[in-house]
Amino acid sequence: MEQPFSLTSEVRENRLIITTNGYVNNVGGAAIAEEFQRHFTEGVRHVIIDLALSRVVNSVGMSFLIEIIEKLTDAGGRLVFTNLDPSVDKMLGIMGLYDFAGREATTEDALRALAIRS
Amino acid sequence: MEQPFSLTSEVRENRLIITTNGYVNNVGGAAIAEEFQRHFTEGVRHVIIDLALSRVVNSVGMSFLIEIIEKLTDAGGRLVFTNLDPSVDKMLGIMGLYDFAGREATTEDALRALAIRS
Amino acid sequence: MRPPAPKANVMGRAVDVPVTLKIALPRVPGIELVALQGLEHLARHLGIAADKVGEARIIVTEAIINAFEHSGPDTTEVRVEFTMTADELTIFVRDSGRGFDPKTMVERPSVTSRGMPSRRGWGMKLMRSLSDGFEISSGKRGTTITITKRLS
Amino acid sequence: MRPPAPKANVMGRAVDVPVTLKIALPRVPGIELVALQGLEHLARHLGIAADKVGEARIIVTEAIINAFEHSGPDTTEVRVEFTMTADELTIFVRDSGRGFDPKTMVERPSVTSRGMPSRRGWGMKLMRSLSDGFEISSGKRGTTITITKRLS
Ligand SMILES: Nc1ncnc2c1ncn2[C@@H]1O[C@H](COP(=O)(O)OP(=O)(O)O)[C@@H](O)[C@H]1O
Ligand SMILES: Nc1ncnc2c1ncn2[C@@H]1O[C@H](COP(=O)(O)OP(=O)(O)O)[C@@H](O)[C@H]1O
Repeated sequence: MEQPFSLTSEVRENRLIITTNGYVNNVGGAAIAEEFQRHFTEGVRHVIIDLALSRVVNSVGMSFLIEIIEKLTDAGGRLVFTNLDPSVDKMLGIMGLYDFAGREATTEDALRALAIRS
Repeated sequence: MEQPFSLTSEVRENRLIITTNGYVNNVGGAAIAEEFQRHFTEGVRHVIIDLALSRVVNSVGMSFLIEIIEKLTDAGGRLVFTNLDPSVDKMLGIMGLYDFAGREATTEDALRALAIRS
Repeated sequence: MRPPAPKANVMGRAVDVPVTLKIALPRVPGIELVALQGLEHLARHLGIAADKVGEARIIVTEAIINAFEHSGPDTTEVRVEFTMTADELTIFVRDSGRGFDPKTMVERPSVTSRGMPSRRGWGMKLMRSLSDGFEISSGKRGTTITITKRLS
Repeated sequence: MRPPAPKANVMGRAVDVPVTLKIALPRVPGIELVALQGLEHLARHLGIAADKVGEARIIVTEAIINAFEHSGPDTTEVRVEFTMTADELTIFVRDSGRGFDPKTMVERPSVTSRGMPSRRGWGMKLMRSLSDGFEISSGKRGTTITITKRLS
């Protein structure tokens, strides 16, 4: 079963990498948004969210990620999802998120994809 | 949640070490008994069962382990349990198994405890 | 609904006999994960493909969180029922809350005026998109949704 | 059964309001794991100590496997109910099988003639040893066991 939600984060090459573990529901989504906001305020504009250990997400949790996408888009930045479970990938597709956010197989791929951006 | 049952085994210093993963029910117990029997037939008399990844066991699964203890006791051998979840430890205690089988914190401890035996 | 011909067995299990799991969930954060665990256990037993299980997981999650979120604070229990064969899954999710009129429910736009995806209003759309049958019955005595999904 | 005084809250959760989870389990190998998952979810919500949860896990497992194993092959469903507060857990496990007479049930010797532990016959002993209240009601229409366990 999914674990109680937790996350770790790291800034590499001025990209914020958030790695989640467990269910991305309202609680998980809010925790991601808070971590994002802290770095966004400090000027980070490109964000990678690694969902490898979050096999279950819900639409309330995703609403927080959409808010992040809005803020990044307004600021000329970008969000890239990595290591998606196929069902989560499908969900984000139905929600139309890939018109505004990227997805890559791995975090290394995401860093490469974001390398051309300032 | 407990995984579907699986096990790995290794013979070190003529001791059979069985490491389980998942629920030790009738299926898990039978798999352990079969692995044991194969090595017992070949002459192994001291067995370590590492239950670190089996947090849930039931009394039907344990009946197979009691059978192993019977065979080893008759043959002058010994079974030692290692890495027990506290609840499993409690269960084996209630069933009186520690009068006939050992328990050690780790597999290394168990190998040391069995070292004096032939 | 199920085809009349007897099905091949998966590893000796009779995959054409439906199995049913019923759960009455209390209002406890994240309790839908327990229902998902039940779903996955049945699916593993019947040898269901991972992609189908993943899609069913989304449906079940959205249905349960809607029932707790929208039925009203007095709802202390949501009932969930899975009936599964190797071919088909039926999901019931029932609350005894305030109900709503699915016909007049304004399906919120799935994009905002700025062209971005809406933040909320995705549950129904996700459940519909990922299922093969979707029915809502709702009234003063609560809401029941019935979803079918082909698994083979 | 519960003490009348309101209890302290654990991280803002009202731990004195009982939460109830009900599950009707189909005859599927290992299905008791789903019930255990529910038990652990409630326990985490209420902040129950790990040793108590571990003991409850054994009780619940033994009760469910007995219901499927001994009630007869016609039993397709076993009903399980947990009611939990921070102080106490009540477990019901019910089958509608053949029943038995707990009074005349020969409690098998827990050691064999050779002094070794018996292979089988441990379920009742384990449930009794690890609980604070244990009642069986059994008859032609099935068996219900009701177990209470203090958690604090
Ligand atoms: N079980 C329910 N009880 C009452 N109203 C519901 C229920 N499920 C859905 N609804 C109504 O349908 C609307 C759309 O639901 P949904 O598509 O899941 O989006 P969201 O949950 O983000 O609002 C809800 O806002 C609510 O008004
Ligand atoms: N739900 C039940 N329905 C019918 N008989 C039962 C039930 N639970 C227990 N029994 C009877 O009680 C006996 C003792 O059970 P238990 O102590 O768990 O040992 P075991 O399951 O190894 O026989 C069983 O063998 C059975 O005869």
